[in-house]
Amino acid sequence: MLLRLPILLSLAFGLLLLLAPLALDDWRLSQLAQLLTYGIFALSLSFIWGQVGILCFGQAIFFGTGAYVMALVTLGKLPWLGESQILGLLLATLAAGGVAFILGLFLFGGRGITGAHLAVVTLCAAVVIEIATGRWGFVGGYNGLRGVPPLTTPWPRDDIYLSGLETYFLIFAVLAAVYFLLLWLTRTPFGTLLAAIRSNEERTRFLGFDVTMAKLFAFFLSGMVAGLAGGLFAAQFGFVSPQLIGFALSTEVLIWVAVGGRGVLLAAVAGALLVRWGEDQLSDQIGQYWLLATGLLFIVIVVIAPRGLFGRILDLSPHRKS
Amino acid sequence: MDIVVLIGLDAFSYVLTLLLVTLGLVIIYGMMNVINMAHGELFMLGAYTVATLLASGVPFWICLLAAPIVVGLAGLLVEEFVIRHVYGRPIDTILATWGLSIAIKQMIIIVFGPAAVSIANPVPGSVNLMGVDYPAYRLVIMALAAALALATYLVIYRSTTGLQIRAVISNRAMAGSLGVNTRRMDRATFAVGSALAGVAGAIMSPMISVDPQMGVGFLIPAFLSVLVGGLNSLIGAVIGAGTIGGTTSILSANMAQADAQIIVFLLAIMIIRFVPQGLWKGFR
Amino acid sequence: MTVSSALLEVEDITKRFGGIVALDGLNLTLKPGELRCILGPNGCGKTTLFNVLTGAFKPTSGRVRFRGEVISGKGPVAISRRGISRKFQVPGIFPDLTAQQNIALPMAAASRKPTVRTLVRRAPDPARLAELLDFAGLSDKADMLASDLAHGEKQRLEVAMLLAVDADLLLLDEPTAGMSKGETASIAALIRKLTSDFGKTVLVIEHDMQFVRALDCPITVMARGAVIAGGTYDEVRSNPQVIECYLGRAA
Amino acid sequence: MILQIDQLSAGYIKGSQVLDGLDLSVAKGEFIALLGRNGMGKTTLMRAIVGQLKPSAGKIRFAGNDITGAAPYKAARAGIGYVPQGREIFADFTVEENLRMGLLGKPGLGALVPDWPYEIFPILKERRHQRAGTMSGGQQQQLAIMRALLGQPELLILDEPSEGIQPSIVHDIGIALRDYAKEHGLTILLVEQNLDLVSLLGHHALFMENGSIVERVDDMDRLQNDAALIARYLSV
Repeated sequence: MLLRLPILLSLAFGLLLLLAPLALDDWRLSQLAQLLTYGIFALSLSFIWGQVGILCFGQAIFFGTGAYVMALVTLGKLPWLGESQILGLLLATLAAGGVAFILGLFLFGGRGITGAHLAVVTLCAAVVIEIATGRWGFVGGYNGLRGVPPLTTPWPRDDIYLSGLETYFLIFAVLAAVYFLLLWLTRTPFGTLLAAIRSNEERTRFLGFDVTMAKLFAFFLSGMVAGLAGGLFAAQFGFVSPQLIGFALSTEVLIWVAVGGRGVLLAAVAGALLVRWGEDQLSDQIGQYWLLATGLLFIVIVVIAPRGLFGRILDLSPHRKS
Repeated sequence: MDIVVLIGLDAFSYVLTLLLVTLGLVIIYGMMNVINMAHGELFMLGAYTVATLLASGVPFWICLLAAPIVVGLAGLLVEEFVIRHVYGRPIDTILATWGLSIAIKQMIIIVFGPAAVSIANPVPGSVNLMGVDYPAYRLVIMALAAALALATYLVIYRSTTGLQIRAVISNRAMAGSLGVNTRRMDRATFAVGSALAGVAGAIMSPMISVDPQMGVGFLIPAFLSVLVGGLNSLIGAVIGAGTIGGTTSILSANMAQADAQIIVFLLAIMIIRFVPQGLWKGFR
Repeated sequence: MTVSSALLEVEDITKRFGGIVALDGLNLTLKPGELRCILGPNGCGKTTLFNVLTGAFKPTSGRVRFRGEVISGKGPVAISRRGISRKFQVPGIFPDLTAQQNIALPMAAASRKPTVRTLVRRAPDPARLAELLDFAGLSDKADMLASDLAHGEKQRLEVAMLLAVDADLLLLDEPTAGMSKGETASIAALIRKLTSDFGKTVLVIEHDMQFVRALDCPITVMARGAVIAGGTYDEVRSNPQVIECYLGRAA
Repeated sequence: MILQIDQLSAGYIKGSQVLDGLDLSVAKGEFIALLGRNGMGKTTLMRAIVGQLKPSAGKIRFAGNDITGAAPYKAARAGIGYVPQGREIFADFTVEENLRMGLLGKPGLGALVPDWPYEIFPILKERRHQRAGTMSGGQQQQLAIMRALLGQPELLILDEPSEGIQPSIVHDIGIALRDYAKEHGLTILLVEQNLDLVSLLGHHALFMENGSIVERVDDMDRLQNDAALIARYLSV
């Protein structure tokens, strides 16, 4: 019972990522490291959508906020803060969490909105913020900010820049830490409360829980995770642009998570890796077919297989079928 | 004075075309509870139908007739293969139609390439109207859009088919027990809603950039119109399209388009958040 | 105020919807630990009564006291916090949660101030959880998703959830709706246990006569928004007024 | 037999059957009253016949055709008229629009409401252009019955038509319906708790208990006189 198939497969997936550097050259490894960052981003959506049932069409708002804050700090655009990367990541996480908190207050406070209204409002918020970012000179307007320094060691050594391998393991460690944190949270009574909200919000409220507060906290946490991913991404990618904060990336992450399996955290990561990998590997012409295929796959999954490609095989939850 | 007339005419033409797209969305939602995120791509298909037929020598006005038929048939396929399977799961309709919109967009990119296609203005020249020279084709757009919107309204409220559609919206099970083939009504409604989007795209095609991304540009304002006006009501659609389209046009005349868009979207978000039942029901 | 031993006192409750009188000067008293069944034809006001008791509707006139305190006019959350809990006709379980989680959740709600912090830190008392699972007869199905349980098991699970919220007065609205005969018998036994083993006060609305008989408790018969008769199963059955109102012979 | 039901099982929740192996046959022109206490499956049976609920097992044949699990519109077009519990008129429609809905669903009936429904219930003519939701319960019931009859059904199913309506109007409706049915050879299947209406519209009474039919009474006088029968199936 202890080593059921999903546990074995989850371990195998982790092991595969851990051993990947053995088989990949430096360039491919840095690509994979970026994919893992997307995986952290996917975790943030999987948590809020799959666990709490809030379908957010604007998740890139938080990712982009993190990326921009990281860029601004490490480029020295906020001189009174210094240019520390650690501080940059910390602020990226907190700022994105703060944005999520404010947006969450707006969405869930009072009578709140749900379902289609929530989806359209978050979608519009992403569009608005993308346009606004493109028109804000301080953050580089449409061109964004270039030359974001790559990840460094916080302690002095000869070459302070992290090697490809080090970067990879750093991102892997962050991914693993976030994953286990969220997994643990879903196993606590608070996680049960979140699942109950997803299952039947009205009745959960009737039991006497402060549902608004719980949703707000989950949204805040999800925003922080997305912001952390955004911060890491800015340093890896070297530049930030309004696309990172907008509508297109918001809906893309939705597809990764749905294709992987919205209900299972690790499945969402696998979905992000698979879809992005396909997009990156294939040439432009074939790539269009790949996007068409993912669009169609997304439809099929929504219609007949809501657990996604990996949702079943990576499901670690303790419940069993009759 | 001239500028006021000009802005007024622009606003009016934008509101009317937006209304055409919005009407299709509202009928589909009211009838089937389907939130159709692929509506913008159906609009795009209308424009591409015109582009394709025009390129093979078909006169513009024939293309305009063909567009709703082609897009209506596409709608029929979409209903059969996708929509039918997600009835009763409103959130999944959002996701499934979103996937559909991506798939249609990619298909267009694969077939026509990512670049914009230009469509020649079929009625060049301008007409002097209340002291301003106004592009003649824009007036044609207004006339067509107004006529179609009116026709839709008449069909829903005055025809026997409309009576059956309203019966299904109001009580699906009872309508069925009176002999209404609800399955066929669903198909027909989705096809007609799609055709409305298609004809709107066809009518607008000479005036806008016809490219694979054009759908979203119309989807979001149309959606905001639906939610601002109130789901499930044709009057609400008129109010919504009037609010969104009117504000956008008037603001765009006074500031950068992007700034106007930000203001309109924020306004719409506020209305949706604080009057979720829409302006029509909210203030009645 | 006179000192009263009653847990619930419904005093002259009237509820009108427009011109329709759903409750017409209804009176009802329940002692602590009592099991009572309410019978009545469709539209006699039973469900409206429950809606008034839980605060979903405000009565047009009259008062409801709970432990001597007037609760009519208070909202549903305030009333549920005072210890009145209701089971709906449709099972109110959480289908995506396991049986065990379904019970743990109301237990957590019953603990004082369920905040994020306390919820993350404190797991519900495992002994009580096991006891409630055993009560529902679901000990060996604790890890199954509630949606995978049989219909009767879902009903039992929901009764256990009612116990877990630690309410004193339980309102059961047609607990046997949609159940087979065998399931009906087991749920009647379970409801009897609510009073006999756990000391709860229980008010049941029901149509199914076999079930009412199995409950073996005092019965109150309602018609047109008021109480028309009361007594044991046999007494009520032979009451001519009751027979008449059930058959709808126009007076 | 115009309606033949064999071993029908149906329910709302998976794994729990409200109807359990029910058999029923109705001959053409018969007036059948279905009686029983609340919750015994009467409405479930009606909904299964008209196709609003898919049975999990068994067969329903109507006029020789298998209509088990057929869509509601197919049952309606086959000749089953339905007056559901609670009437379910279209409240926002006018009275006339409601009546037109009785015609539109069936091919070949035209779109114009003929005069005869208005002659049977003149109040409907008077209120023709009013919103149906504004009428009293009794008037709405008259409307619902006429709406069903306009579809020219061979079998009319009525689910508790007397519910919430004052006795004198119930009586009027019963007489009008009986006369119409006799004249047109209509078959009636009536679910009812009001014995007054049952005696008007029932030639035979069937008693239902726990999802199946347990007794048939052909001598309708027994309903008035046999206290033991009433006590067994109807009284509390």
